[in-house]
Amino acid sequence: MSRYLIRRLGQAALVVAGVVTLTFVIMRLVPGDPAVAYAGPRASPAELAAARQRFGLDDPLPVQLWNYVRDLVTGDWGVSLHTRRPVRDDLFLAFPASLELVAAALVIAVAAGIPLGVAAARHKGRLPDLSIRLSSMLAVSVPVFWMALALQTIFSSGLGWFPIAGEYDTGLDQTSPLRVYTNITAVDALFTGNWPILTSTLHHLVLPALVLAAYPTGVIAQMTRAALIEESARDHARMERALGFGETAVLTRFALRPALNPVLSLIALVFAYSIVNGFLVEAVFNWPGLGRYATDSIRTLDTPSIAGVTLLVAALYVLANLAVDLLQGVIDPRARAR
Amino acid sequence: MGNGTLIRIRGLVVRIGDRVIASVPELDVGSGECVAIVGESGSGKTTTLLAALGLVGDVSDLGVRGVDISGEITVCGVDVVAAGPGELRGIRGSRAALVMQSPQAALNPTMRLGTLMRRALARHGVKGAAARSRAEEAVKAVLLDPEIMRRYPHQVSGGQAQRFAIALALALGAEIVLADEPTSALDVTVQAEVVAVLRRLRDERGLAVLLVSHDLALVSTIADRVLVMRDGAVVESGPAAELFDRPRDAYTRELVAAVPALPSREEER
Amino acid sequence: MSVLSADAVTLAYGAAPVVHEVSLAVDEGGVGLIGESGSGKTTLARALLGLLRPRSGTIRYGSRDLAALDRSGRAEFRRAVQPVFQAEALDPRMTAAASIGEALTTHHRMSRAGRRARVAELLDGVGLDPALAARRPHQMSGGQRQRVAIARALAVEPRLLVLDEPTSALDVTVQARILDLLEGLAGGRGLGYLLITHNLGVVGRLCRTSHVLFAGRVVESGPTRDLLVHPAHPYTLALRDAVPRLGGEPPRASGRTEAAPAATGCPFRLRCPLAVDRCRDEAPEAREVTGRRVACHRAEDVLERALDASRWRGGTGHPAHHIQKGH
Amino acid sequence: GGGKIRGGADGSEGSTQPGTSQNAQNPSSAADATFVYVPNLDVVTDWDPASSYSNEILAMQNIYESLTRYNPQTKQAEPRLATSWTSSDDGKKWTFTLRQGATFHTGKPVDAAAAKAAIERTMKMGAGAAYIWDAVKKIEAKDSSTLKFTLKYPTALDLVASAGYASYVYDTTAAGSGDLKTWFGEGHDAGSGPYTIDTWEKGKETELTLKAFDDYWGGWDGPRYKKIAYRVTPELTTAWQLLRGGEVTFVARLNPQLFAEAGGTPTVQAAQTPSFQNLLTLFNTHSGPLKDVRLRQALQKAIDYDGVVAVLKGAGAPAAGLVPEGLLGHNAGQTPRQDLAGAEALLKEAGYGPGGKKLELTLTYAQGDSDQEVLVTLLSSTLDKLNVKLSAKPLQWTTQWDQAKAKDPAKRQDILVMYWWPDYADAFSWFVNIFRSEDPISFNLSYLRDDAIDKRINELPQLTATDRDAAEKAYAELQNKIINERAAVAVPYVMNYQRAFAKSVQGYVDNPAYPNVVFVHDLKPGA
Amino acid sequence: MTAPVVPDAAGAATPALRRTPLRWLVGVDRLAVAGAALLALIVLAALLAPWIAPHPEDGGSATHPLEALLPPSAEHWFGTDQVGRDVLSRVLYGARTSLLIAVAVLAISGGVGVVLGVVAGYAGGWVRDVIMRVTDVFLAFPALLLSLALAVVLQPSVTTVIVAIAVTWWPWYARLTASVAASVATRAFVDSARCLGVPAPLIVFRHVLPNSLTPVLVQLSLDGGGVILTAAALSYLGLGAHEPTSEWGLMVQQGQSLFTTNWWVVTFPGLAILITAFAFNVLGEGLRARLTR
Ligand SMILES: Nc1ncnc2c1ncn2[C@@H]1O[C@H](COP(=O)(O)OP(=O)(O)OP(=O)(O)O)[C@@H](O)[C@H]1O
Ligand SMILES: Nc1ncnc2c1ncn2[C@@H]1O[C@H](COP(=O)(O)OP(=O)(O)OP(=O)(O)O)[C@@H](O)[C@H]1O
Ligand SMILES: [Mg+2]
Ligand SMILES: [Mg+2]
Repeated sequence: MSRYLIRRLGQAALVVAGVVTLTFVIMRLVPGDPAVAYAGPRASPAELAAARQRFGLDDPLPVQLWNYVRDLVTGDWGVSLHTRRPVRDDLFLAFPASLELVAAALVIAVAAGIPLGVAAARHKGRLPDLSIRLSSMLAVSVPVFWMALALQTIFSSGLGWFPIAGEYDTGLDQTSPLRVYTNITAVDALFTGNWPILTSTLHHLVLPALVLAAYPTGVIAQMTRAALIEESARDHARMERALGFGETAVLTRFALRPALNPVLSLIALVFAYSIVNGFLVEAVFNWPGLGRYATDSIRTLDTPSIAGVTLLVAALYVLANLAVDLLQGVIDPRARAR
Repeated sequence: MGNGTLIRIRGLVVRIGDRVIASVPELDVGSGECVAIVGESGSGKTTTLLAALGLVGDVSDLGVRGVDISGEITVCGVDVVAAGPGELRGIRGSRAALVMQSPQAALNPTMRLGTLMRRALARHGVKGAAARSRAEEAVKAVLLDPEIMRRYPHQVSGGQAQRFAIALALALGAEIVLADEPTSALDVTVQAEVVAVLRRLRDERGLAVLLVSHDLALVSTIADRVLVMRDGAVVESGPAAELFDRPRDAYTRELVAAVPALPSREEER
Repeated sequence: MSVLSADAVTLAYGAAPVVHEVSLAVDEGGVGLIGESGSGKTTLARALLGLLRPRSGTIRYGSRDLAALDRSGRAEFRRAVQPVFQAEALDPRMTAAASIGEALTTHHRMSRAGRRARVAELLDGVGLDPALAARRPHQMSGGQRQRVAIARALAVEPRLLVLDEPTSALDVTVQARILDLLEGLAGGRGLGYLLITHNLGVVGRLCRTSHVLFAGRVVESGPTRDLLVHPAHPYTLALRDAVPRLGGEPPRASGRTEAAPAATGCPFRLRCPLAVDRCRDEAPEAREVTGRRVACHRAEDVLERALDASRWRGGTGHPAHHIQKGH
Repeated sequence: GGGKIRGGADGSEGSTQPGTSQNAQNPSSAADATFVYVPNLDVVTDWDPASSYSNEILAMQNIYESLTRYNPQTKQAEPRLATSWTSSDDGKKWTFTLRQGATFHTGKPVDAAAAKAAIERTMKMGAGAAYIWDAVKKIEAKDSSTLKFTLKYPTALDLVASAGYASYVYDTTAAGSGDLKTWFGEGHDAGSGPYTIDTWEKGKETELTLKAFDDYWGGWDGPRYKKIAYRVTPELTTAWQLLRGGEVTFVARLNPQLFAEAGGTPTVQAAQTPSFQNLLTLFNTHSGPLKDVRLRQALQKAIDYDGVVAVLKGAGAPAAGLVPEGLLGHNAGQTPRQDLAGAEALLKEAGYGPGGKKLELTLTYAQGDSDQEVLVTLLSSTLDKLNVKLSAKPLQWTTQWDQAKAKDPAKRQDILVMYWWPDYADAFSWFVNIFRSEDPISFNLSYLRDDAIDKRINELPQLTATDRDAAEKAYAELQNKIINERAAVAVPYVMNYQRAFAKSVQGYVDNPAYPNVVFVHDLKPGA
Repeated sequence: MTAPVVPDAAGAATPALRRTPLRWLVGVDRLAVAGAALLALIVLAALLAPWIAPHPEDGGSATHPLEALLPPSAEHWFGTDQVGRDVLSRVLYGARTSLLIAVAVLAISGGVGVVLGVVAGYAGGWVRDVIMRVTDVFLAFPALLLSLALAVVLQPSVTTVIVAIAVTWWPWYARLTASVAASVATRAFVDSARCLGVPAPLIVFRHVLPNSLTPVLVQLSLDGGGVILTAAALSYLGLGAHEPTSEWGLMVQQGQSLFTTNWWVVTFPGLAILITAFAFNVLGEGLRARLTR
């Protein structure tokens, strides 16, 4: 197990190194001189030269790459051209809110997707199955930005059930200021017992999280169903039936666990995907997450920030996969034996 | 139906669509008896066996629809064809148990053997200390170390897995084991051990066995009666000794003849 | 000189060797390789076919090292040695004609018509209707598939076949027919073959000499008949005794069959009823015992037991009659 | 322990504990006295008043003050920190008299020495818009309220001093012995305006809040907004829904449709004002097919000016010449019209047009700008009919600019679409930046090179400083030369600001010299 | 595709189902048929756009500034957009762009991925390691983000969208193919071909590739929807198609701030994306159910 873990970690490190290199290459390919962008439109040649110096643009490429890696490792993720602050600080501010949203969406997706998948598998070939399959395919097919607009217009503007936008009532900053530890508002509010902010945040979370949950719910339901059906067609399921267990018991008490393996890998993938997909949702609901930062960075060709966001998401992907691998070991003893 | 008759089949016909995949005019298994079904691949052996447990056409059969079963199947006094799912579940495991061909694949990979045993016992109303002692006893009866219950399927050998499946049947108090080629995935030496366990349980506890196999030689050593199937139909049936000594059907003859023989000292002389 | 031989070949997939220093040779006529599942039979076969490089030792084609063959030597070897596998030897997407055709055209140019004629000829040679040429594997029965695979192997006119459990997936009656076919071919063409199986009856019928593999080691080798009638290695003995015989006694269980091969000393000792302290301390070297090579410290005692047992057992071997040829 | 209070201005613990915070004395009225402004971009990138040159102007103009402020109605600068000023006849000496009783948020009084120090620091740093002071040779603090400037060349320094950027007067000693720039960067301010920074949290939805500076010289009599919050909302629709829902006070930017809806919503007022920002369609006069002036003129005639304005539905107003209304040099009556027949004739003359050679042109414009997109869409549709193929590429500004400045003229575009607006309220900005010969190219993206034009441009500052009528004439003449004779540019429209704000806001006037700025102290919160 | 020897059992319905009118919908391959039919309809609409669009010129560069933002009517079923174009016509023309993007991306990424994957799967060893690590890197890159970055580098256009998405998409196929091919490579018929002396490239493309293709085909059809959605998202972020190209994502982006005032501008292209992605998904699911048994 530990050998496996070490090898797995080594692989992850290799992937991260690759991502860093690729990011670096893309950064260098982006048109527009970052020095010019940084120094501003009316910069003198001397200022430009200083900026070039600052970004090390005059060094040979391998040296630049090496410096870049060294800086990354020492925690210097560069300075954003558009916010003019260290990218790492920017990310630390923006990312927790995104994480909050994505986590909420995934919780919804898992809580809804798995039972739906089970229900579909249980009624395979019958009406409930068909309707679950079709609706999960719809959920997977809906353009997220479009759905966000529609839900916002209907439920917030129209019916007034949910707030239109934002993370919590901004007035609460005055009446019950939040003590910040993790920067994840809901978590901080929960642990400091700040109920007004907590309830407000949860209320604000509902719509964006639902929108963002649509895709993962759909794929998780589909995958759960497929894996369960496959699993319930295996020999061991026949054995369980022959032991007197009913169909529902076979599915939920026996087949579900081995079937969860592919679902788990899927969740890791969907997690990374949802962070980026969330950018579009964040824009509509004005969620103060990574999305605005990323789109602003792209709009302004802010290469250090783009690279920062990319690296962060890639690192999360790698981490999520690592976590899933370990989790799979917990769920499936065969994986542990590897 | 005699008291000792555990399985009684009359005029069973299983169809998928318009195709008859198994048709068995008559089959009885009494307690303490070993009845074997032999025949070529696809001849309907497994189908017959599963039909007895009402398991043909269930979800496990890769998308099978339109399975049609007619005839009469009575297992441990329950009319399988007419029975509702609840009634069927009542006999499965606790009275008639299944042992399948692929040893490890028949056990849930994510579950310790002991967990499976515990759940199965709980399903049939045996819990707590009683369950534990029953499990231990059954496992010992098939010559396994009770320690095995802490293992996962991939941590046990094929023969152990098969014996554990038999132990499950014992613990649940099954009177008959329906075994679908229980040893064909095993090496001969291991096969001998599983067969020995089955024989011993039959002798000591009167456990009945309905055995599906394509190994004629194996069948000839343990079965009391044999059914030979081909293309979904029974071509010959009768007491084992008689059938092997004087096969009446051409196909049975061919089967018997095809058994490769080991050279022996007698020949050498 | 043997057509194909292995000399102290060790094979491995990962770190731990799967096959240890095995030596054997295949000439004209049949050689059997027997062993339980996982003992390394297929691995060895793959090495002999040049599909797997030995970790140490050499595999020779004639007198030449397989690893050192040049291009033309390799082509020659490819034509001379052909496999027949247990199952799926045919590409599921190709018709029988295409599969056999591939074998025909890989080494020679051939006209379309010539190829068609040769395919028909080959199919006929294995007792199949040439009309089968247009079928894909899933449209054929297992026996037909195996015959097509044999025809394909024969298409390059090899000197030697490596048969890895060629009949284990088949029904007994079909198996008998295929074995007949192979026997006929070997006799008729002077083909050599290495027959891998766990079915003792099959080697008994087709092979003059046999090797018994246990945990990647040849534990006993010699004339098949001797091996099966009075084994000198306890594993061979256990194997023989575990085989059910038609109408005979139930096979005897030896106990402890699930024990993994021992890492030190004699690998079989944990399952061996005759094991003594020496077996634990010292790995047995192969040695000559009454006309065969055995790797067992107590070969003589085993031999005695085997003779005893078979006398006592008095099994009835059915002679192989009633076997029809063809389809 | 640990953690940090969200809303703590300097991030230090406990500075805004509930109960001790400044708004706690009157929590019930706190809400209605807060002016919630909705910008669509992050507000602050640079807190240093010397170098600030970006969106933080929204806040800066409420925190800092300059010597003068521009009044678009009178087209003149009016008093702010300076109460009056004079200039010499040659326009090279300027004397400002400072207001008495103004103090910085640091407590220090605003006097001539402080103003001198601030402006000198800004000039010395030379960042952002500091170039506006380029003409200044020397600053002297004659006494505590008299500030005297000596210039290298004549300039309308009262206008310069009203600039939105780089004109601020601030306390250069605010950081004590520390580094001032760093101190600013931490979210401190040293202005003299009505508001001071309360909380600032980058990346949060409500990025910034300002609170009243009690000692503001303008005083706090009557109902006034005591707080300003900036709530960043990129999506127009979202912003509008927030406003309609009463959650915010002021939305800086709406689209015409939402603006129309705002006009019909009783709880909301809508205001539309022409800006100082116009769209320029710059033609490549130097290379490519458009070297031929006839083609450039044909393009000018091909633009569907009315169509564009119609589609913009109020977001853009017809332009008349290069200088928007409200600035000296505006030339009413020069409104261009589409003239397809004329365009066709000119194309024919040059050998193109229907039946002639196909003319292929490249155009670049700003990605994501729907107004520019409208112009481009309509233009390419019209040109299609004239047998002109326009390949239009939306690009990020830096990319577009890079390409336009390419050393190799062949790599440059034929048409470049961009906005222009002045850093201070002076039409000179268009001419000196865009149409005066340049080498290397910076903003002269029509690549116009004309000595006569250069000469006239160079005369403009002095004329503006000394003889406004002559300046007016010079501007008219120059625009005629650039637009009609040389056809270097077409001006399809001037942007209109379309704002919406709560009905309760009283006294709102848009000042296009300070784009998107709301001078909150001037407003009254109504019922 | 391969048909099992066993007559297909899926076609027959259980007694319970035989009676329900839902039966035709329920069978697994009916789903594939439904998806294919829906997709065919969309393809047809795309191909016939110049003939069936009520205002074909609006699909191209025409504009009618004075007819901007008319609500749906008999003349304009889907209303008109900001510059007065018929939304229905543009939606129909947009189908061309979206399908072109989908097909091109799937062809490129499928082609590259399958070839690399099959090579990796067959060769194993370090070749596989290298290829797989490279795919890992690309997989770790958030697809939308990498596309975004590339779209920035390459400047927005339909071609850019295709390249950018294809760059992020191929590793999926490479991975999938590699794992399938690795298992195919261990199958006896491959060994048997090697023993015949068939050269490695021929083995790969004659035997391994065809036998590894089924799951890839399923994945490809499932991904059609994803590509269309990603392309729409790229255009939505201003990095994809641009005026005057008719593209659904671009139309949604341009119309998004009109959602509350002129709903039709954004609703119809949004629905078009939804329906097309849905059709791909239904087809893929149907194929998966049918082929991966
Ligand atoms: N799920 C199924 N769908 C379609 N046909 C089936 C299915 N299961 C079994 N059959 C068919 O029913 C017939 C009998 O199958 P069965 O499994 O009972 O044979 P068997 O005698 O057990 O064969 P084997 O020795 O290969 O296990 C075969 O022709 C088989 O193809
Ligand atoms: N590709 C492989 N990679 C790693 N280990 C393998 C591989 N193939 C086989 N082995 C291992 O090598 C050992 C010998 O396998 P091999 O297939 O040669 O046995 P065999 O005698 O042919 O068995 P069987 O009778 O089951 O076919 C086994 O322990 C097996 O697990
Ligand atoms: Mg069977
Ligand atoms: Mg093998």
